[in-house]
Amino acid sequence: MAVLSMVEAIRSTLEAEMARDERVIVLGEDVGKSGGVFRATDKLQERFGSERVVDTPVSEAAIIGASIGLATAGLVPVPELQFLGFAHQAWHQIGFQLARFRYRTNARFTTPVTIRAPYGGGVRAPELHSDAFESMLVHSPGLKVVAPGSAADAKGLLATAIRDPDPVFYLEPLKGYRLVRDEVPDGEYLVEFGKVRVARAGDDVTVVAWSGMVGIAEEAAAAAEAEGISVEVLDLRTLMPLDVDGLAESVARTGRAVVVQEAPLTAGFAAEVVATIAEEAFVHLEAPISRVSGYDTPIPMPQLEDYYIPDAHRVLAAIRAAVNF
Amino acid sequence: MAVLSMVEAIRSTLEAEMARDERVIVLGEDVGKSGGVFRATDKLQERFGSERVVDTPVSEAAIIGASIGLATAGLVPVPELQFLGFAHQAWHQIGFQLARFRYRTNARFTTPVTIRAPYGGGVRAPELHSDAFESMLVHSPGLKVVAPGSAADAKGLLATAIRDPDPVFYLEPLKGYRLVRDEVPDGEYLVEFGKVRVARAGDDVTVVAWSGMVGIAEEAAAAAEAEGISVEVLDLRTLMPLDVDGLAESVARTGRAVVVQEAPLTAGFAAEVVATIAEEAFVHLEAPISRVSGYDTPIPMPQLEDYYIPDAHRVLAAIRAAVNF
Amino acid sequence: MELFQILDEGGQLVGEPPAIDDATLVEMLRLMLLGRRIDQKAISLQRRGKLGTYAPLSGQEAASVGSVFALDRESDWVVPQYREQLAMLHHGLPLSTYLLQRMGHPQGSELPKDGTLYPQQVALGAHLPQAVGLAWGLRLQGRPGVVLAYFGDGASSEGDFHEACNLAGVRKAPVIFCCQNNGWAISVPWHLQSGSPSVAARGAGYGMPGVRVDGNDVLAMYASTSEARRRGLGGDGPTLIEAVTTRLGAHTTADDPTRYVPADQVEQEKARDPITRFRTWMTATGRWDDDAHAQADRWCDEQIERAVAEFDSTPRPDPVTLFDNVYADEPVRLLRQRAAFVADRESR
Amino acid sequence: MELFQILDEGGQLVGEPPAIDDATLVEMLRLMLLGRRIDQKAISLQRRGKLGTYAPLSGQEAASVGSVFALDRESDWVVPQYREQLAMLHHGLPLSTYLLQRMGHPQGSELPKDGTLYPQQVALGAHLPQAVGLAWGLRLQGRPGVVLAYFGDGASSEGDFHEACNLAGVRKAPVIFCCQNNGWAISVPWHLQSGSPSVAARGAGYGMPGVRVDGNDVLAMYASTSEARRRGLGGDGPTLIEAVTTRLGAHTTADDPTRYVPADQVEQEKARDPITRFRTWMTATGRWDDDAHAQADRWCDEQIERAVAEFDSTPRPDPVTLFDNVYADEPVRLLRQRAAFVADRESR
Ligand SMILES: Cc1ncc(C[n+]2csc(CCOP(=O)(O)OP(=O)(O)O)c2C)c(N)n1
Ligand SMILES: Cc1ncc(C[n+]2csc(CCOP(=O)(O)OP(=O)(O)O)c2C)c(N)n1
Ligand SMILES: [Mg+2]
Ligand SMILES: [Mg+2]
Repeated sequence: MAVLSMVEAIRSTLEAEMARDERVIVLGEDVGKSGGVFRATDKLQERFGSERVVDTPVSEAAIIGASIGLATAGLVPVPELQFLGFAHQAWHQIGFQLARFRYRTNARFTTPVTIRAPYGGGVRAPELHSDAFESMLVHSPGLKVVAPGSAADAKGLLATAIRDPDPVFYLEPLKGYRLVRDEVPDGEYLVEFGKVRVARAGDDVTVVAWSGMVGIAEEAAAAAEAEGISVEVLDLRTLMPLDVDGLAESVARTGRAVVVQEAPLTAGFAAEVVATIAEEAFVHLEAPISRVSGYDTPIPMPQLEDYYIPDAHRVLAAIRAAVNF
Repeated sequence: MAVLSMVEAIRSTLEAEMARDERVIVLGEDVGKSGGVFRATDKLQERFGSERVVDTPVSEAAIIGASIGLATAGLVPVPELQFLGFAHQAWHQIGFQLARFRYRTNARFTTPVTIRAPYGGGVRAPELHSDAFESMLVHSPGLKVVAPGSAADAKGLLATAIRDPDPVFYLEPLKGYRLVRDEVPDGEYLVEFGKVRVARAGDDVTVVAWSGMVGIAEEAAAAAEAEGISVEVLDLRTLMPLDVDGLAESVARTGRAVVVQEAPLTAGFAAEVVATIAEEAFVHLEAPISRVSGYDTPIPMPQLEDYYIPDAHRVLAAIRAAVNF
Repeated sequence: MELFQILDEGGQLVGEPPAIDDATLVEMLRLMLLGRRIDQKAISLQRRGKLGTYAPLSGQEAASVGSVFALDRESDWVVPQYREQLAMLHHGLPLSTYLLQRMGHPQGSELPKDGTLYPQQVALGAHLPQAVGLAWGLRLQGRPGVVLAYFGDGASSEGDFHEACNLAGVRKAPVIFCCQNNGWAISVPWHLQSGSPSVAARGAGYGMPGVRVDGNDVLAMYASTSEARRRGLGGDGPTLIEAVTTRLGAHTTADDPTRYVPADQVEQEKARDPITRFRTWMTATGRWDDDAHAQADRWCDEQIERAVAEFDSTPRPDPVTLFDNVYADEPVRLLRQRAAFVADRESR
Repeated sequence: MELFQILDEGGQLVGEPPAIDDATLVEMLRLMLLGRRIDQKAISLQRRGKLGTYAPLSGQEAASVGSVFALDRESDWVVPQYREQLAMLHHGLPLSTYLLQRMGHPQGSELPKDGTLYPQQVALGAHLPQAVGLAWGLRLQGRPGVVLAYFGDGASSEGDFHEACNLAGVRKAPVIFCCQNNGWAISVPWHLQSGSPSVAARGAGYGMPGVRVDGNDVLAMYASTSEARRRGLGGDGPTLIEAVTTRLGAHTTADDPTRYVPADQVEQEKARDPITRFRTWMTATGRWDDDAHAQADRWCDEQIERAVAEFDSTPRPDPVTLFDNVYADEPVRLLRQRAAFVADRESR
């Protein structure tokens, strides 16, 4: 075990997977010579050469479209989108092409493509670099969506994603790249999709989070503890598949749930989590399920982003409201 | 009042708005000479000329991008996307450009663009022509999303959309184009955004639907009536703004809710409706809110689509389950 | 830009014909004839409600057949848009599967196992970056083969076209972009689609040759595709071929071209019929005669009869198969939806 | 393609200089000098944590200034990407607003009211279809004016570039596509971005002239932009100008170019400095001297001092303004979120 930052866990996992399977190739804007704008692909081109770690033109649709083609040629592409905000340019290739290639061809072709993209705010980046949105990815049948909240999971989920036969969208919390640091198992380490991680066990209320919001939830949970409220923090890890039973089991026990997301409120993925809990654990609910969320505005200019992104104070308020309902 | 089909209500409203305001222009693939693949723009080019009703190249991103530019030049563009399935090609221009132009420019520019697109299944169309997805549109701060379920609303909401200073995504139910026919007020007729329409009043359970699903909900409600269950059917009309109070008020009365959507289940807009009701009407709920929805697959090939799209049988089953909970 | 021709409208040689053996030339003409017959049959099936929307290929037979015959079916790939019935058949798709696809039967999505054929693509141009990736992937693995990607003039206005061409150029991917420029994107004529007189003129902007070919001249199509293939195999990267062709029928069975196609244009285009032209030359050079034609007719009858018989005898799909093939590794929630679906069907 | 030059690297005339009066020439050189100074100041502010990521413009002064000076500020529009500080300033943006933008202050999004300036665009190429719509809209309304849209070589690989150029060509929109080809998309050199030696070569595919201009030659930029403007105003539609220029610094303050820029290239590019070249010619022709230079320096000082003072004295934004400007007609739910936000802030 070594303590690694998230970006180092990602980088070293990419390296290990490329070493393990020569079909794995990395492509994207600035991933090669410069090693990625966040160094998530640092030194990979030096080790594996410029045919396996490829600097592409600035063409997001072609990066994903070509990844589909590369996959059908027998390779295992791991394209990077420099920021999730630029996935929109490739959206037709993601939502309707990559996600559906197997379906469209009655399984003649599978497309084991893992798209990596950083997302979320908190680092004072320019417009379109910090937007968080997951629900449209999840709402794309055929695609899996992964959003680790710890460095260990970053490793285990990335390795699982690359080896998964289905296409995976792998979300990396921009702010967590260097800030999130934890013990990462050495060597081969795979984390199964579709199982929540109990980031903190508790009895009074369940707080559901993923990616960059896990740390916020934990912070709020610690503060609640000090007030005598025992909080269970669930890290979803994978949004699709969603661990429906893991959610239901926890809320059945606690009777209360708070869902935290960074994205705008309306039609964000938190709505799905709420709807799922409301369906699966209705009889156990002792308070309304609440959402702590970004607002129905774009993430604002850097000087205001801290006011936008949910913080422990807001999560704690929701925890208190749930308990005092 | 005249009984009109939905497509005729749309066509005549476009004509009236173009006659009323010479800044209104229509652009898109095949909207001109041929009058649109569904004749929604029939004869408009004859009347208003080829500079105001413009056949464009097959370039969805440019159609929307240019509409932004046209709007900043002082025009009121009403672009058509031939099918919602091809909005993906323009997604970056819709979600991050059109929706945010006002925000990005501190209101120096507003972009009164109304995008029209048919969507939904039931007409045996080829792949990508029948997909229903609304949540990603709604999850785009700055955009309004409108989805009429009747010909009268098609008129009133389209006129409101075109006159609205904000960009509007106006969804037209493909199957309803000719099938949905009802009395449409003559002359000037505007329907306010953000107010549900009580398509049918009732007391035991609230069924929430929009666009093509309103008719299905009404059918199920009629069948439930025969079993002695009194169903209230709410037609949402506009998904953004969402009539939070209208929903809460109805469910507070009935204590039960069923939400119907055609889109895939997970992270569809129905999740938002459920989450909203769960937040706003928790104390009144006597049964879990349920969703009747498409499945987490693409809408299947035409021969199977009737099995995919929610029908009255499934909605009725959900109504019964809610009442018998 | 100049138009590359080998056979002129009258069926006279105006260039060097490519080296194709006689048997293959006969096969090519037969496949072109089959195309015309498939259109007739499919349109009649559609009118009787047995097929969904159908996109006829009439007028484009030479562009498809001339290009696809230049490939090696073992190692070269075909990546079609949606009007490439003939290229798909030649590349191994059973005609019955094609018809099932058009009737909206899930079995219509089958592709030849271990074949070198991509699925039909509904989204215009979306397959082009995929074709580039495929070609690039072959090259990365040292596998022989080129990728022939078809698309229309309409699709050439999509961003995907540009990104694909550019990526192919920089990666020297062995892909042949074959633009079937039939002059129409549904009702929109080429002059309202672009300010450029030619699609081929775009090649230069990607560092690849762009050639403008008479798409109704099957020999010119064969020759230019062969040349593009040689370049691809030789490591010289992609080629853009603009096949200047004609859509003799409607866009699809859902379309009414009399609303927008000028009547005189219909007449002009009939005069450019690719089959007449090829047949004239084949006859004049002694490779074809009435007997051969009668034989070809019978062959077409057989092909179509057999396909329609298979199509007719294919049972309706089992509804629950709508859940198949979405994931290789199906999420629990989807498994539950499948179970609920079965229960719902049984409750009726 | 040939490179259009009027002033060569050594500041010697190799073509006919455009008719620009002396006062304007002086203004142009001053603005170029200001650009270099803004970079220095902004980088130092960034290092001290007062600005966010900053994209320096050094090396591209001639390409921006030469082109934007060819416009009429009343009727012609500027649609920038994100490295067009100088064109934006010339088109009415206060320098302090620019700095506020870079510090992430919402006030940095203000644009001159009734001005003819578009906002900065972060998404590469996304503004190009917008520029086309704007130009087309001016034309539809019979308003005079052209639209000058800037973008980089990187952006030229985006689908939006293609769709925009094509639409402009077919609608004959009076837009000037000005590609600042500085040879880099962050760390990716042009030869890994495209197989084409030139962006300008793409013009032909859209039916518009494509010209390759020495972007470090302010006179050539002025002349070619003027010519493009004349075409646009005359109803002849768009022009594609490729300004072959140099990025003398890092991509942004977040970038470390030593990881990827070859050392000898840095030296070569310094020799192409657009300011040196212009100043040499201005001095040689008696339009500039040390005095003028000292005066210009003082003017730059003043501009920067005033802007930094305004910037420094701008209060931090009121948090609740994050809700502003999203909708003209705000949905109820958003109003409630605003209220909840205020309550939350007050609860702390
Ligand atoms: C991305 C996308 N946009 C729009 C459509 C709708 N559409 C179907 S065919 C067509 C015209 C295609 O013209 P072209 O590419 O020339 O092919 P042709 O039909 O002439 O063979 C359009 C606009 C589509 N299928 N995909
Ligand atoms: C659509 C999109 N994709 C990716 C990025 C990330 N990105 C920012 S700058 C840049 C390179 C741009 O190069 P170029 O267009 O040549 O402009 P330059 O920085 O050289 O002025 C990239 C890839 C972006 N901003 N937008
Ligand atoms: Mg065509
Ligand atoms: Mg550049």
